[in-house]
Amino acid sequence: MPYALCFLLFMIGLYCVVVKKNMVKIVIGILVMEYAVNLFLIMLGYRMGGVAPIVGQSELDPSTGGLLSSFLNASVDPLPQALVLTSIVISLGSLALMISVCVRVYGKYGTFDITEIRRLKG
Amino acid sequence: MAVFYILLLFVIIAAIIAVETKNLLSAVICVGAIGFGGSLMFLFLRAPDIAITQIVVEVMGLIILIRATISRDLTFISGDREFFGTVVSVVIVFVIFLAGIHVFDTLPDFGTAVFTQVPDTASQTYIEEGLERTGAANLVAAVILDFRAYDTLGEATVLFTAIIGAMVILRGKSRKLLEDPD
Amino acid sequence: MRGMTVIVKTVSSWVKVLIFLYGVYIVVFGHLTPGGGFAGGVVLASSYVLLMLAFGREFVEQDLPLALDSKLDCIGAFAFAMIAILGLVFAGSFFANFLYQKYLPGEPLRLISAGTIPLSNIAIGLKVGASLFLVFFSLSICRRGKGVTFDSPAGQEQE
Amino acid sequence: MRRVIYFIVSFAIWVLLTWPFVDGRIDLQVVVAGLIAAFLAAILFHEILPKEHHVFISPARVFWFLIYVPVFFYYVIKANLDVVYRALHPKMPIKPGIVKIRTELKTDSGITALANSITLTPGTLTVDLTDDGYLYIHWINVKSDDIDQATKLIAKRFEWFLKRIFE
Repeated sequence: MPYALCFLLFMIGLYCVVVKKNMVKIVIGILVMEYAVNLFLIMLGYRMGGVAPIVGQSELDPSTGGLLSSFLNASVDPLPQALVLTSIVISLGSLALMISVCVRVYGKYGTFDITEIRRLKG
Repeated sequence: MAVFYILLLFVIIAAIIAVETKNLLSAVICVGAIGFGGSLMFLFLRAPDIAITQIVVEVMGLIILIRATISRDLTFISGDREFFGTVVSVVIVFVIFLAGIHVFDTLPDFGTAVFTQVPDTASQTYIEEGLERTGAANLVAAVILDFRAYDTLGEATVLFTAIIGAMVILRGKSRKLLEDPD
Repeated sequence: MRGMTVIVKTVSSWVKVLIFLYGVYIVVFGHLTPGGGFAGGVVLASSYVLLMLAFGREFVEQDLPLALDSKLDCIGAFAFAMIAILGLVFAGSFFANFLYQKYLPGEPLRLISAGTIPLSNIAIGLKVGASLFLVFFSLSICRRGKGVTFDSPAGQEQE
Repeated sequence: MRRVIYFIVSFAIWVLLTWPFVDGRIDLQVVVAGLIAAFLAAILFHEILPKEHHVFISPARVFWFLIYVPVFFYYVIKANLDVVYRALHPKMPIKPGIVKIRTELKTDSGITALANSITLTPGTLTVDLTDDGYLYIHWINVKSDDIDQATKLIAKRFEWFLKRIFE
């Protein structure tokens, strides 16, 4: 069920990208798709009743110095979190790139409408 | 977990409003609602690293988006693209949605992590030996900067390229070129 | 761009130190608590963005010139690559955690632990913060309408 | 001198930030990292910070500040009850309007503290301020639109303390 809702979020973004005419709206659609994908990746690694993959003082076994088995059996997956962490920052960089394209197009044509831009080109 | 579902529905409603509203500034504010709601959801999914990063990145992204849309809102663009193309696109999106729903049947249920279903996965190794082999208590940092540092190097390169691209696009013709046209 | 009223200026000048120290805390404690170079770098950049929004662009140009900012960006990327190459030199493979494995193991859950991971965090934080501030700076230089020119002194240095 | 004061303030902020991590113990590594971070902050930002740094080294000003906090809370609670009374009264005895008041505070931090105190008190809200020491206040129940009278009613009670803290 949460997977389906997450997929619905992705589809809303895709609908926005393919249907809307406004350039900023298209950027917003791409942002929504990024959120949906990040959320889906994190959901894949979630365990019901899990703990965050950060070792604290209380998770260490005082006698041996190793990790307690309650942490090993309940920790959520750190791998998708690491991937998503890089992906979020990259999404900010690509957002800046897309917005600068929008700003330049607005400066040149005076509108965000992509159909107008296509008409003015030739 | 009820709070999680409420947040997910909130995010979906915010996404629909962000897509459908006419005013660009309202759409940008709804993007902010999606981002902060998503940050709270990451907190519920036991990913505090992602929650912190998401919340600060969201603030910066909102500033950039508002910079692009403020005082440019005079051009209301109403309507969609051509009618036939719109209908076809919506139908295709809907068909993809219906087809994609069935893919999730092959995944384990929500709350059962995928890596626990298979023996001997990389994630299990990271959890078991991360502290011992890298010394970092934050296992996400251990994965990001030790086990998979090549990812981070690539990320730094991509960020570098994106910023250079943005600066090149934003800078106009330089003074020299304007003064003596070639 | 003269900036905002006295209230905003005073409050943001007090708050800026808090934001900066919080960013440093997130970067330095990235291997122990939630956070790390990415989040901390964005917080560091946002402390300067707050200053720019409150005081105007010219004020920030004196405080952190654009040339210095792009140098910081390059230093961050270079430091991260150098840590990787030092791993190749000292431990035999690219990105090897040579400090933890050979020289300075440290105790777990203390600040000095995990070898090169805190150093990489600092390099990543420097790089992310400087480049995000750089793109924000260029977006604020870009004027509305057509004819985008970098006619500020810092912009000319860039060219 | 300024830098030393900012250094100490930054280090105090650092101690507050790392308090959950060190859990009340004194960790030498954390302290050294804090010294470096506070040094960086003091070097980088000494020109940006407000000029009212002498507040931190004068015991009298700190004393007046400690007095000011409970007094301010007393006024906030009193104004809260007043607003609750006006909201729950069946006739709604409100008379909203914007009045102009004059302040005698000169320093930036003083004016900021006054404006924020007025805003935090329910019923009054700082709308704008001019360069020559006038503030525009939105008041839920305008008792007088004369400048002196309004100043006496709204600002004097805070100004008396703030002058001893910041001026």
